[in-house]
Amino acid sequence: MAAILIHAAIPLTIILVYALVAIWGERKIAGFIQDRLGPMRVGGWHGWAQSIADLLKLIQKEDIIPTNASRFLFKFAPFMMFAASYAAFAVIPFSSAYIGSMINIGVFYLLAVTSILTLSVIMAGWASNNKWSLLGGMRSAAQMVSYEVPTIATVLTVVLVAGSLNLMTVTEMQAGNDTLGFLPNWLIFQNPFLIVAFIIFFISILAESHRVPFDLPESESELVGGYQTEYSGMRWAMFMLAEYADMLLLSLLGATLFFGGWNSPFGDFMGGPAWGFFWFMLKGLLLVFVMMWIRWTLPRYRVDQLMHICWNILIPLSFINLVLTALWEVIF
Amino acid sequence: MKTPEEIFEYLKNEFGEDALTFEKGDIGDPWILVDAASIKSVSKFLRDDPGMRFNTLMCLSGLHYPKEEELGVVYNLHSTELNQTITLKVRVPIDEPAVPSVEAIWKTADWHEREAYDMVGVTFEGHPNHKRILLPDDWEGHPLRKDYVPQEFYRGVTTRA
Amino acid sequence: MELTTILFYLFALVTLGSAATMVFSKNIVHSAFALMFTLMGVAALYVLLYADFLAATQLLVYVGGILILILFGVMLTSQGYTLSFKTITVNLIPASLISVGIAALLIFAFLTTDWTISEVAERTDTVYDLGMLLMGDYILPFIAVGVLLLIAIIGAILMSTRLSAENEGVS
Amino acid sequence: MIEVISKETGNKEMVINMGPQHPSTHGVLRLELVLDGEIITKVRPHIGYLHRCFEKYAEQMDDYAKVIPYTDRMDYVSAINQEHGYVIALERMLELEVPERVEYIRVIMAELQRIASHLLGIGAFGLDLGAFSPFLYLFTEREKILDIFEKVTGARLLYNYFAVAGLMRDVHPEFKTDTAEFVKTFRPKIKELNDLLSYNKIFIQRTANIGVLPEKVAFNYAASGPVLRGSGVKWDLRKNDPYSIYDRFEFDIPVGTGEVGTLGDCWDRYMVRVKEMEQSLRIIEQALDGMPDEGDVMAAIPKRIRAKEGEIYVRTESPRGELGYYIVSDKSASPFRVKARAPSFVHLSLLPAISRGSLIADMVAIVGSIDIVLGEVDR
Repeated sequence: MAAILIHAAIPLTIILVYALVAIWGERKIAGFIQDRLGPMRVGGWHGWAQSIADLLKLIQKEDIIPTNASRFLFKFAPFMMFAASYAAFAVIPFSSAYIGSMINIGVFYLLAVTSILTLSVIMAGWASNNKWSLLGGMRSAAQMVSYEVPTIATVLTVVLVAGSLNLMTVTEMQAGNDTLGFLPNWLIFQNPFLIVAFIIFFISILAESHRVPFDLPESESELVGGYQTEYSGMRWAMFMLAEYADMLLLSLLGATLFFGGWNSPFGDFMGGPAWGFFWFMLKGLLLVFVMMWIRWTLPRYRVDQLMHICWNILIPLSFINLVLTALWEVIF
Repeated sequence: MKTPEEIFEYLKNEFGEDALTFEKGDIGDPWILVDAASIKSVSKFLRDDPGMRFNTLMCLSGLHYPKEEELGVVYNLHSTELNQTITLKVRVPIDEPAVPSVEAIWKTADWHEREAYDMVGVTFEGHPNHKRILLPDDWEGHPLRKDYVPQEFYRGVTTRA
Repeated sequence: MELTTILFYLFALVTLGSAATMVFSKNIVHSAFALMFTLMGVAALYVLLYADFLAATQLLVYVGGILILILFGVMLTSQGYTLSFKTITVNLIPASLISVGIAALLIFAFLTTDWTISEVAERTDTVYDLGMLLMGDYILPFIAVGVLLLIAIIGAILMSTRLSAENEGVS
Repeated sequence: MIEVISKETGNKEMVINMGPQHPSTHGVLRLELVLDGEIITKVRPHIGYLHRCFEKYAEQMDDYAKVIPYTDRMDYVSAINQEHGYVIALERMLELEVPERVEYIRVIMAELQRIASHLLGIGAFGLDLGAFSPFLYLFTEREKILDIFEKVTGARLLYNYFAVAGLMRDVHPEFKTDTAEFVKTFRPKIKELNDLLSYNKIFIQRTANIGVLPEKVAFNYAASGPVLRGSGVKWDLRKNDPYSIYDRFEFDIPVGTGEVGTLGDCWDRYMVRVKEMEQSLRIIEQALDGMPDEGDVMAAIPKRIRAKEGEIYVRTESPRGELGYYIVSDKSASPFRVKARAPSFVHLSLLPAISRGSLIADMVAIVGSIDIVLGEVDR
């Protein structure tokens, strides 16, 4: 029992600490990209305590539930959303010594659990009983369901090359350097089609985690706040937490599948479980940083353009890529 | 390019003396006072005639003349093709302030006429959406009349500061 | 009691409770969300039966796919955009007859079956075994189902494009 | 919450209120949208939430000059241009001579304000489409202009700087060098903006072929300024009906070209504004060269304004379009009637004509591209 609780607590701690850092980091990154400083006041050095102050503020806020809302679903949606992203962390191999649950269908489980996110978004949008929320919820559901297809197709490509659904096994086979000796033995360097797969995967996870240029569900200039419009205080904070957790989850998945997970980029140098954790988080956070960088650079797509990109470009491309990868594996 | 006097002469040939009067203040632009009944046909002529071609209605304002107990509507027209400008004016008695709408001729008149109705109370016949524009629909009175006294309460809220 | 047993009863309770909510709720969207809890509860029960692949498939296909379709269907019907989705009871007598019949059949089956409780060995390679079965013994049905689904997709695309083309012709 | 059944389609349509509290209606505009799915079938703009009785105030003042601070408050984004129009109207009415130096300073200030206003308009347009960073880059530049204004007038938003036939105070000695420095640093920023936003693929996809305003409709709705020029009409009051000393300067009138889509779409209107900023820089440079160093800017200001009976309609090119003042005088010390013909008011009325059949997301782009300021719409 205690062991299970500890197992469950480790990813939660990682998520919470990461969320505090990432929210502050996003604001700092936004600041630096926009020629300004970002938060500077709270806590002394570069406003490092800003997220903590924000959290305290959010806890104190009044919990407003609209009169005509569907009370139970309205209250439940944010927690379900967070639970879904949190549950998916169980199969992420954080280091060679730690993985929440060593199940054989790891990737499959992760994709299945994250598909619940879509439902919680619809739930929040519908339960608020607000037209903007409903429009946001429907948009977001359509978007997430659509972009799940290219995500799964690209993940399948990797699984095809790796030959295992277990993320730990996938990571372990990426250890060491490749035959040439200078590149790490990461999957992205093993097969040219996997580079294409990664690009598709990255675009899809941008859409799945509602980041610019695909942040239509909560695009503040059109739909006010999308499905979050009616939420305030801690429930809104849960949405934010879930969103940041989702970002990290998908980035870590990308790092595991394409960039060698907890493997050191320098072969055995700086290896071991502790360094493994460091490398893994570094890779994941780098992807998160790229997502933030994109957010503060690009405008956003319109909803029909978004669907066009998914169904007419990404999905055919990812399936063609899957077949080509399989051929490459057969030939070499 | 025609001067206002030339435009007046041109219009007089078309519509006769009765409907039109040429007026001028001590300073500023002269204007043509048009009979309220014929403002629509005059406007249509001004827009379509090859010698006039007034394709834009720059401004439409409502006025209140307390001494004469009349309301006025002023049309500032401009032709971008012939680069000429003219001011038309319509005056109607305050008890019966009906002016034909020119919305069908210049679409921009839509909102301007609503504003004139809202502010001085000229009613425009044939306007497709004849409602107040700036003030709430159930407001009393027309604020730009010189004798306007604001209502004390609006829906139970005092209008005093 | 063991943790597994506690979990089993917990999930069974969730499954049954939400199933009842689904049936008895007056609000059709509430029913749909209750169905979600039922499906998730069933998925959890699959996990307890060492059928992890089946559980994940249940989540991915039923919760992540079919249920969302149901919700879309419900919300896009002409019931309006607000909370006023209502269900009404129709065909009361035939429906109750059928359900009583099915219940009787199930109870009969339950009572007459000779239940033997055997210790199941913990399986870890479910995916491998499944893959072997699908690509080996059951390759023909597997391919046949795949072709069937492909035909269905193509048919759906054809129908929707023809419909939209007709609409454009009208407008 | 009203639900209507469309007579044509029989579909249930949704009525949704965009605003008056909405992030991208540029103030307190309320748009009543009738939606079929996400497609807009009808738009009804509702205004009046920012009505501050400018015209009534103007009639109640006991002096023509006391109206000037109120003109500032109409279009608070381009206050200088509003003052400019009003003082020109009074000068024409009173037939006053304006000193040379005053005219030059006015033109420089007005063009700086035009750039500042366009910077905000373009930035907010980008913001509506989700491009956050360009907004802040442009704001940095706008701050520099506001710094210049602050040094000259003492205020950053509402200046009350122009007086009838003069200025409230002379410019400080470094004015010329400050402005020249700004012009030098600002030019490369326009290129940066084009690289970052104007020719961004996503930006073009969001704005090209959206909200197309044909030339004929534009004239019928009396569109002016960048909105009219975006439809390809070479029409600028500074050239076509020159006021102040604009006939002395050499500059082009940028018009929409339909470069990336249909002529008169959102992108064209946007691009006209970007190009106009360059032209304003040219005017400022020429004005800085020609500006006389000596001259009392306050000498010609009349102590007391008494207009003869008459009326006048004077229009100037404000950043948003044709800003007209219709002033009627009845020999008293206060205007008998002042009507401000605000370009935003006119442009907002053409919104329903160009937004039918677009998506909600396009609505945001269209409202952004016509660049309204609600203070001016409601006055």
